[in-house]
Amino acid sequence: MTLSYSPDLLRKLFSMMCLIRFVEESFVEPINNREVLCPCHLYSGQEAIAAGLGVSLRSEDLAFGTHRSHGHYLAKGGNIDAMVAEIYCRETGCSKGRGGSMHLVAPREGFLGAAPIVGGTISLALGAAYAISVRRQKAVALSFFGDGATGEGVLFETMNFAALKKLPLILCCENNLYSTHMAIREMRHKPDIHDIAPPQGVASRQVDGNDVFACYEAGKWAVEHCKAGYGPVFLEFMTYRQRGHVGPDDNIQGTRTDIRPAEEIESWRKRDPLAVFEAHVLQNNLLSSAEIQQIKTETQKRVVEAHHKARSAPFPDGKEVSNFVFTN
Amino acid sequence: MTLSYSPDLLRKLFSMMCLIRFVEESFVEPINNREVLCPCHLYSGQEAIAAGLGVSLRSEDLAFGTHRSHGHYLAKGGNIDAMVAEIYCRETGCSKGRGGSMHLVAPREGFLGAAPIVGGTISLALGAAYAISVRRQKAVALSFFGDGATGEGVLFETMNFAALKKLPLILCCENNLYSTHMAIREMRHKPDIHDIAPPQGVASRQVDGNDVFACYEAGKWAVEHCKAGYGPVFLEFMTYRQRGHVGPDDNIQGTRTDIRPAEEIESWRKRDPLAVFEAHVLQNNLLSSAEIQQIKTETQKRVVEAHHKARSAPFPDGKEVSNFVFTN
Amino acid sequence: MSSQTRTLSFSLAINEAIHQTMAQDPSVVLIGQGVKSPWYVGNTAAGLLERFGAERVVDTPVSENAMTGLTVGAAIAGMRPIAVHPRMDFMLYAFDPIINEAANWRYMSGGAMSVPVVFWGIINRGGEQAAQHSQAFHSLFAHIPGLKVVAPATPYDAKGLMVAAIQDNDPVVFIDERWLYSQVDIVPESLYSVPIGKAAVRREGGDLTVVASSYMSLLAYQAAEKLAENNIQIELVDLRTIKPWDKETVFSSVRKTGRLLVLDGSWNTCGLAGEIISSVTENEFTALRSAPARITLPDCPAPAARTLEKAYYPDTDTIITVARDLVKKPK
Amino acid sequence: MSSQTRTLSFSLAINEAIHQTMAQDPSVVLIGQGVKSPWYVGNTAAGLLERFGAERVVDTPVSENAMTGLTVGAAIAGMRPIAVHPRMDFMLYAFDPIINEAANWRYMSGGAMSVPVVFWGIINRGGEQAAQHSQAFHSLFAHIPGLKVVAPATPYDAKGLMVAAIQDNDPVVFIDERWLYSQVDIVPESLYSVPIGKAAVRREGGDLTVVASSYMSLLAYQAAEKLAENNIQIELVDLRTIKPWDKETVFSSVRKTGRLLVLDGSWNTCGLAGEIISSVTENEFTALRSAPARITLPDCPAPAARTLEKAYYPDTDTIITVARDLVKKPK
Ligand SMILES: Cc1ncc(C[n+]2csc(CCOP(=O)(O)OP(=O)(O)O)c2C)c(N)n1
Ligand SMILES: Cc1ncc(C[n+]2csc(CCOP(=O)(O)OP(=O)(O)O)c2C)c(N)n1
Ligand SMILES: [Mg+2]
Ligand SMILES: [Mg+2]
Repeated sequence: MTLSYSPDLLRKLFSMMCLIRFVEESFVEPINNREVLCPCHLYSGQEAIAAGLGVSLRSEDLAFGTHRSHGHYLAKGGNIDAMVAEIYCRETGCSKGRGGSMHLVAPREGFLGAAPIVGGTISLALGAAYAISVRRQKAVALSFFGDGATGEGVLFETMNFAALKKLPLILCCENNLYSTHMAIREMRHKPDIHDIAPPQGVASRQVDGNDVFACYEAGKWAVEHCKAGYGPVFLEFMTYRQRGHVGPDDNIQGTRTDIRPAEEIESWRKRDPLAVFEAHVLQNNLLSSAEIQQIKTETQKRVVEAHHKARSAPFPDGKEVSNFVFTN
Repeated sequence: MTLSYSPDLLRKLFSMMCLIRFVEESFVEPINNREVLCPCHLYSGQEAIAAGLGVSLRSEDLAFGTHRSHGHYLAKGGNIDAMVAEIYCRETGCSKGRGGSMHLVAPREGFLGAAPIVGGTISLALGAAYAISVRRQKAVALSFFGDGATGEGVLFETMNFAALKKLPLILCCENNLYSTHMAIREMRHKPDIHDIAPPQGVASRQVDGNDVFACYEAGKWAVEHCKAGYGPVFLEFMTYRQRGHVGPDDNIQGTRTDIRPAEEIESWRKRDPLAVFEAHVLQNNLLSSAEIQQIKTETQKRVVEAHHKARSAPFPDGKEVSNFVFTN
Repeated sequence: MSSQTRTLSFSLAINEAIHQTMAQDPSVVLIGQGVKSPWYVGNTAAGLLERFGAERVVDTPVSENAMTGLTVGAAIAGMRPIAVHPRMDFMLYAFDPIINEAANWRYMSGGAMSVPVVFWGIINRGGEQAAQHSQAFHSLFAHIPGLKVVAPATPYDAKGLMVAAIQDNDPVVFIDERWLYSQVDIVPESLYSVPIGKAAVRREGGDLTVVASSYMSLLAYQAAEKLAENNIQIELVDLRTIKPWDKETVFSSVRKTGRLLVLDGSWNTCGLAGEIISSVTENEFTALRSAPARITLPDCPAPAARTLEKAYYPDTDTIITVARDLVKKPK
Repeated sequence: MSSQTRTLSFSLAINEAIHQTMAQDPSVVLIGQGVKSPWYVGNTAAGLLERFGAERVVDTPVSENAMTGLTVGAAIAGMRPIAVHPRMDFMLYAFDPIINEAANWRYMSGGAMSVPVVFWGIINRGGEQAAQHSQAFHSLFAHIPGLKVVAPATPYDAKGLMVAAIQDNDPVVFIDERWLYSQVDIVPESLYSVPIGKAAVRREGGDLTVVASSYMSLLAYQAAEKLAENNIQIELVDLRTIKPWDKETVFSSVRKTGRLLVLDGSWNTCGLAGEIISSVTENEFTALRSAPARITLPDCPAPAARTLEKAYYPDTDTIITVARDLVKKPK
């Protein structure tokens, strides 16, 4: 099946996965040396989802993210410099240093914002879907959230209403099996989630979230489904985060406080979405190793550049702390 | 099947249905002549549910109700005089006139309270189920709510947690097809509800809520299921209210503003739970018409008496308005 | 009937504000429980569904959290939604979208996004409805940065402030009290707005400044009329906007009268009345001739029984008694 | 080490309160997010799960509404649950069970039922966490009848007020600030409680009454020490209980000093600081020699950038500057 993908698409998918991964990893050091203070929830390991969905989206499609949205922002077309500067909390950041890592926004690209209240942006995406529908636009709204957010009742309220009104809403549930320190088995009576959607009238699929092709296909289907007027879609992406819940890892001062079993971490690392992609395209001669290397080199350069720019940008002026509360 | 029910059980079921019906109907006049002011949501038409469940419950079983809980209170063993006085907002009422019709309570009988915030008492019943479980009691908790409450996310949160911890919680959803002025079709993508429960790990059944025997069987099963430690149960009772959403009818000043189709009202009236029961027991010689008449007469007397007592009881003293905010 | 003399009830004034703004701007939508009901939100929604259709006038499931969040998201996406709650009490389910999301969204995005949403909460109390169907939460909303709060007392302001709330680019909580719905007054037929943040002096007087809003302004006006018969001249400041409230108008009145009574239709502790007394004291200490006072609800949930309701809600007599006392105090 | 000299950190003092009350009373349970986590609620829950088991120490799904409602229902059913929220910001999802249900339940039942629940909300701010992870809502809770609100400033009070909150028969909101967690002080090993509703005079002085609570009391104390070096003697009243706050202690201090500065770690409008200034002015008008003042957060959401945080949160310098100004004003 993957043989039918154009080289252009393959490059797009891989470039985006690389961009996300390299940016995330580039923050490990600045976080550890406390140059970056704001809480960073790294997306490493989940890149295939954002990258796979992203290629089917246009700027009219409207997305909302969470605490872990670096990848969503980039895949939706957000500018990397503005994001990196925001994580450094500089005046040049996409949110002018008022938001930090958890509040990325790219209005022109249709990334309407991200926020860390679990479940809090799901209904906002519902509102975007409603706006799209009232305005008769051919577009979709996307809500990114994690398995943890399925604990919040607002998700069920949202599904019901989206189904009732057949709104073009894609609910992207990234099931990385953990919500902070809680394994999904401690949060739900069973570890998968996708079957909560049909009783609320929402079409649903479970997807391998570490396979960018599967994510791409799911996204394409969902967008078509919504644009055809069939109503909302729920996508459960099975995946795993490679870093800590917040910051590079969950271990406190040398002690091992990450509660995830080492073997589990290891087994998922073997399914690293970038490595899986690379092996696949090389084996099937879809991209050359030179092409791959080139993408990596260029991407890495872009990331380094963004850090340079951010570091040399000013912090917001304390005297302007009360700006931006109201528009007028 | 009904042949196996003891005459005692039959009398209990019928007496309770009569009591509820007669009390409800006894308020039509006091409401219309504005002697009773507090909002009364009458239970006429739904009696089989409370009565059918009630016989399987004991005072250790803990229930929470809603705005429409006269029937729940009585079926759980609440004292009729205290209820009628409360609806008249007298000092002798079960809530000392502070609560009115929507806030009935009978602590000793295990009716821990009722309140009109839709969905608001579902999680309270979860808490009662949790308390029962921690205390290792052989008992169940019950939450009564309507189809409208399935719009509230807290129901889904509650189901998930109850299933996760296998708590003895019976979720009694009385689907009377309307939530105030909204038909269920305008509120949900489909009109029945029971299939929302299994994906949250909750055993579920749909029940004919106008057939007191079906309600009785469902209640018995649910109580056994919970007491056996199998976890929570969701019961969807299909039923219909014969009166208005609030007050005797939904028609404003002579105009017909009840939005329910006249034929629908009529077709459900033919399935009146008391009439259905009567016809059945008479036809099958399970109770004699003399017995039935006697129950009716006694019940009617009891209701009239309760009104007399309530009407002669004092209103609360305005000087004591701030009593009962805190225990100490 | 000329536009200068056309009268309208408070509730129909709101209705007209919505009709006119919806006709003018296709991004205005009304979403909430009861908008298609003949009895739920009074007649404030009359004719809207028929005129603008079910896509823009949306009666909703009982899902306050998601439905309010929907209006916030739609506002971020460029609409101007009105989220109506037929009782304020139900808004407690929706405090996350109102406070965490709407109130903070613009600031958190460094001004990149605005949230032009109206949260319309109706205070619907009395009639022995008891504690969960009687609450007034304007002071809670006023505490939250990023929210504006308006609370009209007259049909004119009801229309004008609803228009202003809809046209404002930030989240505005519009609070109306059903006890005002049958008030009738002159309301221009044209589309006009009342500026957010400006109080109105309803009555001039030199003896005592009374500050009130919403239904309490009506009671205060009635009390002032009676007091005038006894030669006590009240200066009545009707706030109209609760946040940001019009400090200059209140301060200058206190500078004139030297005395202050604040009325508020909700609870005492950390409520609006205390806020105003505190601000006046901080800023106009030397102008104050005697201790200011406030009349509010007692710190007690709303009761059911009519006898208790009578004791619970302040009325004109309460105001008259306290005002008389205050002006008696030596300057 | 004798019990009179044993020291403990603020967070471990809370932990000890829960250990001891749970050991004493099987109806006490702890429910909320993070109680089994090594990092979530500091070390306030250390050892509880191991000691009392997963039935009484319940880490929960991310379902604030139902989980808080569960504690309310369990309290009505006779338990004494503690509902912990690792950040207050998350409590906005749970305002229905807290306000509509818990705060009203006893009143609505005419005293038939009590609701002995503790709503424990942790203020966890700073560190560029921005607007949704920095909020302090004690003034919102203080506005609601039927809720008591405590906010300790010292390890001793943290333990004693947690014990009191658990033992109280009504809903108590227990608010602690993580900025206090590493404070260490003498804390008796025995099970004791600090009475709800009683303030503590942390420092006597004749020049200015400073009223504060929680982390602001700590800052105020530090500021007072420095001011003493310049011969300005602050009388510092640490409220400990925010509702019902100890009017008598505050009033009598103001009667002594004639001047009042109120500090509060949350927003200005309709906040606790205004409430105190208003009450003092109403009741002790003649004792006040000059205009009272308050120091609070500006009416602005919390920012991320460290430079903005520095401007946003008051510090000892802010207090010293304002206090100096106040005592200079002519009596
Ligand atoms: C309302 C709310 N409750 C709790 C939290 C604390 N919290 C932050 S992230 C998180 C876990 C989210 O897990 P999940 O949704 O699976 O996303 P992931 O972190 O795995 O990407 C929690 C509980 C929060 N931010 N908001
Ligand atoms: C949170 C909340 N939202 C809205 C309402 C207004 N309301 C009162 S009863 C009701 C309908 C409830 O319908 P249902 O749950 O089916 O119960 P029924 O009245 O049919 O018995 C509504 C929406 C409310 N009381 N609480
Ligand atoms: Mg997760
Ligand atoms: Mg119904």
